[in-house]
Parts: sequence; C-alpha cells; structure tokens
Amino acid sequence: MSEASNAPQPDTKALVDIYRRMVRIERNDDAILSTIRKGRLQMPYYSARGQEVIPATVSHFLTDEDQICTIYRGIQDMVAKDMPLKPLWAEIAGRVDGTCKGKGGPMHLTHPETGVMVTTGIVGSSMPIANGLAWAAQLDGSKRVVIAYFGDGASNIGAFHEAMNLAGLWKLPVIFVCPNNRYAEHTSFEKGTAVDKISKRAVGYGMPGFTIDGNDPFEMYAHVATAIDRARAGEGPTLLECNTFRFMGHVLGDDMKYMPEGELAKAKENDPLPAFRQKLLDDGHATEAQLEEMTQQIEQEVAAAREFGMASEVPSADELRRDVFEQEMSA
Amino acid sequence: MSEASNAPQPDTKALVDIYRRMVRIERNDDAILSTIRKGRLQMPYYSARGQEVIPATVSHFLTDEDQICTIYRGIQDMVAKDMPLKPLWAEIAGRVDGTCKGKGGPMHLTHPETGVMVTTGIVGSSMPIANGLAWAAQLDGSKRVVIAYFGDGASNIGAFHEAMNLAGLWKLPVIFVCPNNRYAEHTSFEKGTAVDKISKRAVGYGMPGFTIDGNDPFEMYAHVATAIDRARAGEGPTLLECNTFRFMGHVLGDDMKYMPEGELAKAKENDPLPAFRQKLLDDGHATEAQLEEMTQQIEQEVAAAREFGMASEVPSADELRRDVFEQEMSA
Amino acid sequence: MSTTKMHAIQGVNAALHQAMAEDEKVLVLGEDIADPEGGGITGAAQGLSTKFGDRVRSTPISEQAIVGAAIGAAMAGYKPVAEIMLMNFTTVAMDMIFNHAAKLRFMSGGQTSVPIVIRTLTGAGWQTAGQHADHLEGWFAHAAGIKVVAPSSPADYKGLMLSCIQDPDPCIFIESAGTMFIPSEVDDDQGPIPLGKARIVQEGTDVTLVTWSSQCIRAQMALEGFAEAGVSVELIDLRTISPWDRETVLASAQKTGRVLIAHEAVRDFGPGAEIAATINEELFGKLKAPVRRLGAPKCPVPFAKALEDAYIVQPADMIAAVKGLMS
Amino acid sequence: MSTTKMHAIQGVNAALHQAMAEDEKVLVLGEDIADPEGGGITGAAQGLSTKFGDRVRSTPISEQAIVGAAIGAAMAGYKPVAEIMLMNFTTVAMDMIFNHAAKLRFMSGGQTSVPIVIRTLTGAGWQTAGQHADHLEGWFAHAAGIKVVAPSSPADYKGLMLSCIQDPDPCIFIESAGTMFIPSEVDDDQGPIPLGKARIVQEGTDVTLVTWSSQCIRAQMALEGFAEAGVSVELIDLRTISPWDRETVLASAQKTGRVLIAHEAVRDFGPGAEIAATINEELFGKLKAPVRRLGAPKCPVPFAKALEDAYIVQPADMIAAVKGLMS
Ligand SMILES: Cc1ncc(C[n+]2csc(CCOP(=O)(O)OP(=O)(O)O)c2C)c(N)n1
Ligand SMILES: Cc1ncc(C[n+]2csc(CCOP(=O)(O)OP(=O)(O)O)c2C)c(N)n1
Ligand SMILES: [Mg+2]
Ligand SMILES: [Mg+2]
Repeated sequence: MSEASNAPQPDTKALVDIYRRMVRIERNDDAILSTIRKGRLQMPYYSARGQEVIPATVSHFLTDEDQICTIYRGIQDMVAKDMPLKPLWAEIAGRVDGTCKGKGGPMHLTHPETGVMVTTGIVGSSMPIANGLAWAAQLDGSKRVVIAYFGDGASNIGAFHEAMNLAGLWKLPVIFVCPNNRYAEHTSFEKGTAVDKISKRAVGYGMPGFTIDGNDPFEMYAHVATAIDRARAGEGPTLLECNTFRFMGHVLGDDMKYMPEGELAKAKENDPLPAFRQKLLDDGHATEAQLEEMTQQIEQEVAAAREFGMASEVPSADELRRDVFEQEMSA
Repeated sequence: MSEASNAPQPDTKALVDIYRRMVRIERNDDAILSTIRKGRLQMPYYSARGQEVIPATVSHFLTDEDQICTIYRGIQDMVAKDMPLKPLWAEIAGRVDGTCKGKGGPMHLTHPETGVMVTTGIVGSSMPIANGLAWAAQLDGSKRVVIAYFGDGASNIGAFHEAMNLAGLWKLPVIFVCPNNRYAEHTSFEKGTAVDKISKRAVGYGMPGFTIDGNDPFEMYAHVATAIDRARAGEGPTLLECNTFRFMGHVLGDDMKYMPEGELAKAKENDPLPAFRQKLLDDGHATEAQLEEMTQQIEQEVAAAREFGMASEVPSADELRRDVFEQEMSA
Repeated sequence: MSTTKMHAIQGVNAALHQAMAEDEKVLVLGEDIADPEGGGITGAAQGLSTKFGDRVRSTPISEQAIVGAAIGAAMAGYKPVAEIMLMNFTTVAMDMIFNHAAKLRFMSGGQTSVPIVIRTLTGAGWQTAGQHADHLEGWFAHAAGIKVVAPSSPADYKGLMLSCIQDPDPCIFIESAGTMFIPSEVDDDQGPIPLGKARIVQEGTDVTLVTWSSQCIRAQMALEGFAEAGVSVELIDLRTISPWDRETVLASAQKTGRVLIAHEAVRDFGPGAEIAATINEELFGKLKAPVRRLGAPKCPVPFAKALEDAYIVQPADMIAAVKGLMS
Repeated sequence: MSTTKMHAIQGVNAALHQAMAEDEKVLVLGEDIADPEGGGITGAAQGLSTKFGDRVRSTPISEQAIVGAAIGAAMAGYKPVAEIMLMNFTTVAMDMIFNHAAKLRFMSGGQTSVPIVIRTLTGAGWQTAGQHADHLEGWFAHAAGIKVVAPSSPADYKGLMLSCIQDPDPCIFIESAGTMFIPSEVDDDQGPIPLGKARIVQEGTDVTLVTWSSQCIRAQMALEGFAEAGVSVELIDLRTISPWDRETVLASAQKTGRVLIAHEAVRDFGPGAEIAATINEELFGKLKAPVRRLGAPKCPVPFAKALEDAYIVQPADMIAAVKGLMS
C-alpha cells in the first residue's frame, strides 16, 4: 500500500540509525552462524537474514520503556532494540551470564531492561501476552507501546484472532508486526492462508492494517511512525504485514528443497542490506568511511560479546530448583 | 445485505415447509419450558425462542445425508432438521431411550441418522469438527453439505478463526451459520466484538460472507439457497451472519437485567412466528385451517414425545463403563 | 470477633473486594465479570467494577486472550485475577497457562514473573454433563511453576484467595459445585491462609482420610457414618494440591497407619496417586493397610442424574472404604 | 524371515505406508506433512502424498483445526492420522482432544466414534528448552476415552502405530527424542502389536524396572551397570500407558518384590504415581522395598546442556536407584 506524500519521512539521522540496527543484526547473525558451523555452539537457530529492515525500522521508534514480545526467530528483534550482546551470547551458549542464566536459551531470550519481555517458541503466543503488557501501559497512563512480532504462518492460529479482537476492542497500545517471509517452516503462505494479504484481516478487528514492502526502509518508516503515533495517542492497535523473505530457510540446516526453483535467488536479489547501503551513499546520507567505521565497531562489539558468552560458566544443576517459583524449591 | 431481484425465491411449498419447521421448534420449546417449570425435567435449558427462522430455513434445504454440528443452544437446529422427537425427549430426560442413552443430555444431543452429528458445550468447537465432516464429504465425492452453527460470541474465539481459514483454503462444503442474537451470555455483541458485522471477517478467509435479517424467511431463503448451491458445487464455504434475538435470555432463569430497558420488548415486536404466519395467510400461501391443522399435528407429536421420554427408564450405573471405548471397560 | 455467615462464592467475593481495596495493582477480568454483566457466572465479582471501575473488565469469549492479557499485565507489575468460567475451558487456554504463565519465570532466569490467579468453576452435580464438570487439578499439579488451590469451606475460599492474589507466582484456584451449598461463619477479618498447608478438619486415630474441595464436603457428610461404624477418622482437607502438605499428611498417616484418599477427579492417573505413592514410599512397612483411593470412574461426566450420582464418590462409598481399611 | 534395519521414525513411516495401502479410509494430515513440504518435521510421512495424493494434506498452523478436521472425518468413516508437530502444541488443541475426540463416543451414547491417531514428537535432549520437550502422557492417561501409546523400539513404532490406526477409538502416539538414535532390525512383515500389552525387554529376579519410551532406551543403556552391580533386573517396556498392562507389571513385581519406575515426564503427579500406587495397593505386605519412582524434577525443561542432562533421568540414576532398592 503506497503512502500519500505527506507520510512521515526519515531524515538522515533516522536512516543511518536504521542502517546501523540492520548491520548490528546482520553481523550478529553472521557470527552466530559461523560459531555454530564451527561446532562451538549447539542450538536450533532460526536466522532472520533478509528480514533486517523490519525490526530495525520498528526499533528506531522505540525507547527502552517500550516493550516487545517476539518469537523463536526473534534475535534480530532484540538486537535491533539494542539489547546488550554480551548476555545474549552467554544465553545462547547456555551460560550463567546469559540473560536467563542459560535456562531459556535462544528461543526464550528475555531482557526486560531493554524491553524484551517474551520470546516464545509457540506459534501465535506472542500476541495475547503483548496485549497484557499493553493493557498495563494503558492502565498506567503511560505512553509506552508494545510490539508483538509474529510470522505469516502464525496468522492462521487461534491466538492471533483472539488477541487481535481484544486489542481492537480495548484500543490497546500494541502494534502487530508480521514479517511475511512467505513460508511457515516448509509450507508456503498460499498453502496455509486463505487470503492473499494478512492485512485484510484487520478489518475484522476494527483496526487499520497495511501490507508493506518490508525490505523498503522508507515505506516501513512511514507506516511504523503512523502506527506508533496512533498507539501512543491512545487510538489503538495497528496490523503491519511486512513482506520479506528468510534467506536461510526455517532453521539452520534447512535444505529449502520445498521452494520452487529460483525463488530464493530472486529473493536474494532484493537483499535489503546492500541496497540500503547504496542508497545511503547515493543520497549522501553517509560516506563509505562512516559506514565502514560503524560496521567495524559493531563487529568489535559482536566479537567481544561472543568471547564473553563463550567464556562464561556453565550453570550448576541447582539452577533447576531456582526460578520455578520465587521461593527456591527444596532439594 | 439485500439481494438482487434474481435471488432465489421460495414458492408456496417452501414457505409452508419453513413455517412448519418453525412451529415444530416453537411448540417443542414451549413444551420443554413448561415441563421444566413444572419440575418434571432437570436440565440447563438454552431456549432459542425468537431465532426459529434461521434453522427452519437452513433445514429446508437439507436432506438426512446433510449434517449439522450445533451448540448447547441447538435443540431448534435438530428439531428443524426433523430429528425424531421421542428419543430427543428421552435424552433430555436422561433416560435409556434417549438418543445418547441419557449420557449426553441436552448439551450433547446426537442423532446421526438425521445428520445431527455433534452438539457441543464448548464455544466455537462446532466449527473445526464440521470442517472434518465436510472434508469427508469432499473425499467421498458426495454432494452432501455440513452446517456449522455457532453464536455471535463464538466468533471471537480461536477455533472460529482456524476453522474458517481451513474451510476457505480447502474449499470445504460447509456453511457457517451464526445466529447473531446480540448477546453472549450477558455480554453484548458490541462489548465483545471489535467489528460491527461478523460477516466482514469472511474476507480474511477468502469466502463470501453476508449479514442477513435472520428473522426474514425470504432473505434467509435467498442466501441459504446460494450458499448451499455453492457448497454442493464444490465452490467452498460461506459465512452467514443472521441477525436475531433470544427472547428467553441465555439460560432458563436468566433475569436479563444486563439488557438496556426496552431492548427485549422491542425485539419481541419482531417475533418472526406471528409475522410469518400472517404473511402466509395474507399472500394466500395457506389458510387458517391448514395452519391450525399443522400446529395441532405438531402438538400431538410433541406431546407423544414428551410422554415417551418421561416414561423411559433411568439408565443403570453400568452405562458408565460402556461407550468410553468401543470395548466395554471392565468393572 | 465478629463473623458473617456466607457461601463459598461470597468468600471469594469478599477476598476480591479486600484485595482490590488494599492493592491498586489487583485487576479482575473474565467473561461477564463486570457488574453490568452480572459479576461473573457465579457472581463472585459482584460489586467490583462498580467500585473499582476500569480495573475490572468483561472480556470476549477468548480464553487465550484472557489469560494472555493477565500474563502480560502481571509481567508489568499488576496482579490480575482472571476467571475462566469453567475448568473444561482451561483446555482452550492451556498453552497460555502451561507453556507461558507457569514457565516464564524459569525460562527468563527469574527476570520476569507472572503473579496471576486463574479462578475456575467445575464439579459434577448440576447435570451439565460431559464438557462442564471435570476436575483437572491433577494436570496442573503435574505442571511445574503453577500452584493449585482447591478450597472447601467459605473461610478457606476467602483466605486462600487472598493468599493466591498475594503470591508472586501463578495460582489456579478451583471452585467446585459440591462446595457451594453449605454456608458457614467466616471471621470478618479473615486474612490470608498460607498456601501449601492442609487443615485437619477432624482428628482421629484409626484412618487418615485425605480430601479436598467437594470431596471434603462429602467426607464431612460421612463423619457420622464413620462414627457409627466405630472408626475414628482423621479428616484432612488438603486445600493446596500443589505444593501439597506432605508433612501433615505423612504425620497423620504415620499415626493412623491407614489412609484413604478421595477426590472428585478421575481416579486413574489422578492426583491421589501421587499422594498414595508418596505415603507408601515414606512409610513403607509402617502401614497397617494399603493406601486406598476413591475417585471418579474413567469416563466423561454423564448427564442422567442416576449416572451422575454413580459417577461421584459418595459419602457412602467413603464409609464402605473406611470400613474396608479396618477389616 | 527378512528384516530391515531402521530407525523409530522409519517404523512409523512403514506403518503409515502399509495402513494407507491396505485401507483407503486412512488419511494423514498435519503441518508440512505432504511431500512437497518434506513429509513432516521428522519425515515420518515421506512418500505418502506422492503415493496417496489428496488423502495426505499439509495444513496451516492451526492445531485446533487439524484435530477438528480429523475428528469430523473420523466420525464420517475415515481413519485420520494427525500430526501435532510437538507435544507441547497439544496444549493449543486440548479442547478438541480432551473435550471432543475422547468424549464423543460416550456423550453420544455410542452413536458416533472418533478413530483418530494423534502423532506427536517430544522429549528432552535436543536443547529445544522449555516449550518443546515436555512428556505429557500423564495428562492423557488421566483422560477418559483416549489411549496413550509411547513406543521405544523401531519394531514397536511400526507395530503399535498399525494398531493405533486400526483401533476404533482415539489414540495419542508419542514419539520421543530419546528413542530416535538406535536403529534395529524390524521384520518386513511386522504386523500390529496389541495395545495395552507390555514387553519384557529383559527378564530378571531382583528388581522390576518399569519404563517406556525414551527411558526404556536409557534403561537399556543401564543394563550392563545393573549386571555389574550384581542385580538381576526385569526390564519392562510398558508401551501403552493407558490402558496399561497391570497384569504383566504386577506379576513381575510379585516375583521380584522390588520396583523402580522411570519415566521422562515430571515425577510429581506423573504417570509413575498411578503405577506405584496400584502396585502398593495390590501387593501390600508382599514387597521387599518401597516402590521407587524416577522422573524429571518439577521445573520446565532447561536449555543449557548441563542442565538438560541433569533434568533427564540418566542410566546412572537408574543404577543408583536399583542399588538403593537392594540395600
Ligand atoms: C502452536 C505451534 N504449532 C507449530 C509450531 C511449529 N513451528 C515452529 S515455527 C513454525 C512456522 C511458523 O511460521 P511463521 O509464523 O511464518 O514464522 P517464521 O518461522 O516464518 O518466522 C512452526 C509450524 C509451533 N512452534 N507452535
Ligand atoms: C470456550 C468456552 N468459553 C466459555 C463458555 C461459556 N459460555 C457458554 S455459552 C456462552 C455465550 C456464547 O454466546 P454466543 O456464541 O453468542 O451464543 P448464544 O449463547 O448467544 O447462542 C459462554 C460464554 C463456553 N461454553 N466455552
Ligand atoms: Mg513465515
Ligand atoms: Mg449470542
């Protein structure tokens, strides 16, 4: 859906900030992939390579007060939200300095200080909980907003429906952000979804819904700005369906045989990272040197985080008795 | 939604048949109410008084091969479908000659011979199962259709969403019939639903959806005819939202204090039974005498059924071991 | 000390009023829960929305959304009490309860917590048949990270509800049909009753009878029968099923040497099995008779009154079982 | 007789191929289940859609719709095998399974039946953490109207799956991570293996070890350790959890006088409790030691490898427990 010319437009600072978040996502993803491939990390890994624009643009508008609920394919959402990388790495390595002391792992990463409230492995479940966080914001009289990330496949599960209806009804300050990467595990969007655009479902919940090119930072910027303004103003939720693609398939190791010949190659032609980089240079928003320096800083941050994470200690079995309840369980 | 003039129109035979089914529903409902009030039946009773046009019109188009899945407020759907009343009465009385040997009761009445496949007490659950019956019809290459009845409140639960999407996707021969009686227990439609018309949700499932005056047999006739033709032709499901009202409230004994002053009285002005009767007479489709005779026959049938049901024996405790599995459980 | 005679649900109502007045973070939500809608199916929330306004919200029929909203609000500092109208409907919200509410503290390494209460009604006796009356406390007791509370007396309804609301972790609070009919006196200043502590309803020396919820009421109806049979029964109301009060139960079992467990849930793979297995393990060789269990047969709750009566463990069944233990 | 060496999932695959070829009413559905999508998460359905076309359908991520479709088709004469990708996801379909599939025969007084199989994968060991690895057989075993099957060997995977498909009632078929790694020979004409019958993996005289699924595999890894400790262990693979083979277990317990039960599910209020309680009841005074149970601690499945290892009952734990029973 293309926007009128009075749609919010990003300035240079915003564009560079979005690009920075994208690079942080991509460099971190690359480091995770190589560490797993070297056999130094064991974990099911759901890369979001190719989808960077979406959380990068969304997070540009968020403060630490604002909260997100995300999914197993959610590390990009946390990294975009400037969650510190050291405890992230310690967590994916299953170590005591991890955000969750190694108990949650990549599928349950949590970091309330930066607003990362829930990471879930159950399709659809980020949405009902995001509503609750948004309800609290509403009751607090706060301006904070909540982002519920979920996949295109998740739009066919019951929790989506119940959450959308309640959010619409209660005018909750929540934005439902769906990176539509055309696949749910190995099942294509068309094989699982009886409508051509998920955004069309918004009408059934009394909220605005848009289908956006999720690889286009400008289009994303305009829609996210509007949705967040709406939410902060107490006008209720918005559904943003952001078209994109997962370059690495569902989970690391996916052979992607289920994809039609050429589909991946074609999607990769639309890789948002090099394209956006070029755009920044072409339009004079940044110089090669600036972007290079930014990338190097990020690489250093990632490298340090990886080192920190891998050096952290393995948790002791006593941890099984802690955090089940506030009070430690007896041995 | 008003229909074009080439919409299917009922002839005299159809109109009288629909009226007969309405009277059968109403006379049976009346007998149940009076029997409970006399203390001769113990059961939670969810009267559908006021909603008769909907199942009467739907059932006009159905054969015994066609199937329905209905809900706790479903006796009208069975009676409209010409389920025999004797085993119905024995069941609501909890007796051995009941359709379910007294084990299911009014909330789980079942009678496969007339296509009454499921009666459920769980909001929303009629729909996913109706899909399965419709899937079987599709695999069989049969022309039979399945009706999933559900309430307006049920349109906000997850099962609705999942079932609608699957039906749309698989083009199942199922018609989703929602008597929108404006209330879910004590909560008004508006307080529970973020959209003004449930039919607007159909677009999200790639199926046609209509909001109809569910008390108008002519409008109902046109839409049901089209939906059933569509389903029998393999073109997929339809959502029919049929506006109506429950005159007796949620469950027998409901004081309806939650309703705004005058709402019930206003709804009763639109009682479909006397209005339709008058219309049949006015337009010469039937005479007073004919309708009187029909009513008397129905009253006799209901009276005989009641007598039969109340005279049937109480089941023995051994029944607890039967029908859990095909093989009887050991004592 | 002044007391008021009340029913179980009035105990819940009193607790909710008190908790909402004392702590502005307490919220109440559920189907029909606000006053315009009648304060919930049993009226347990009556008066709350009138007094506390927007902190009390009627919801759509969307149990996943209800529990999800409670979880999220709890993570943000609130203490929501969510009504799932009937326990059988927890099945449509089971992901939210089991995979999220109960696990988020652990999975987050203690960074987040979910202090919610899920109130839910159940129990046979009202001829609501197969989908409205199951006692599923065994499922929740098997789950890590959630407390399971099932009171029997009006005072316990109030005191245990107060504790559930204060508890820093999720609790499921079971309100059972069989406990609804006998009003009793409740102290006007009845405060929180600790979770995980059983109540000895009657002391005795021959047989320990472990019950809770509706079966504690039926056990009280059997007390005379026990006495007539000349058996001194120590009746324990477990009150909290998870974590359960092993100490009280084991001490009593050690004293009497004979144990009967009676619950409304299905007997097979039911919560009574854990208690029986534990007693046997801890008191091996010290019991005078095998631990016996009474529970529902393994079938859905039937509709016909005669079948429903046969389905429920009755006081007479307890009397027979107690006699059996003595012989 | 010719045999083929295969893994557990290949046993399932062989059963599905055979059943679909023999009975055209057999259907298969689930997420990613058709061949273009890879035949399901483990490939258990590979080749089926290519051979049997439209009888095999990939579905949206809609577990309620999946189970609902299976139920409806089953009521109309089909025999659907539905995959719920992981056992934790049964929580989003629990209403369909518990309130409908398991109850419709009873509630309809036998007029309808629901011969479906729900295949579901679970088990710790893959570091999938809190929401992907729970063993919930205890919940289903507590439910009336559904059979619970949890094989450990490739041959049993095939034979029990064939029986589940033929069974006139709903079955849940649990495929556990811990059983996936050791291939073994399966008769090419391996037919249905009756439900409700345990398998004695090894005869013994000192201790009866009751296990199933992944823990039967780990118990086999402990066999040498038992022998080294000089304890003769009778190892029973229960295979069907509900209805369970009381006769075989009780006969063995009577013979050995000592019983250890080990399962992957959480120990508290777990399925082992029912078995322990029953043995104690039936063999009161005849046992040489209290029945012991090993199961997971009461916490969600943790992520870190060291914690996951500590969470799972290991062969060494069984050896220690067996020694404990002898002393
Ligand atoms: C309730 C539930 N059903 C099934 C799964 C298994 N599963 C994990 S990811 C996934 C695909 C989800 O696709 P989508 O929502 O499009 O998100 P994406 O992975 O593409 O980011 C499935 C089916 C699950 N985690 N939860
Ligand atoms: C999952 C579930 N939640 C709640 C209920 C309790 N309940 C029974 S009927 C009902 C209202 C349903 O309203 P609607 O769908 O409009 O149907 P109506 O009763 O008006 O015919 C509710 C909430 C239930 N049966 N199942
Ligand atoms: Mg996707
Ligand atoms: Mg309604």
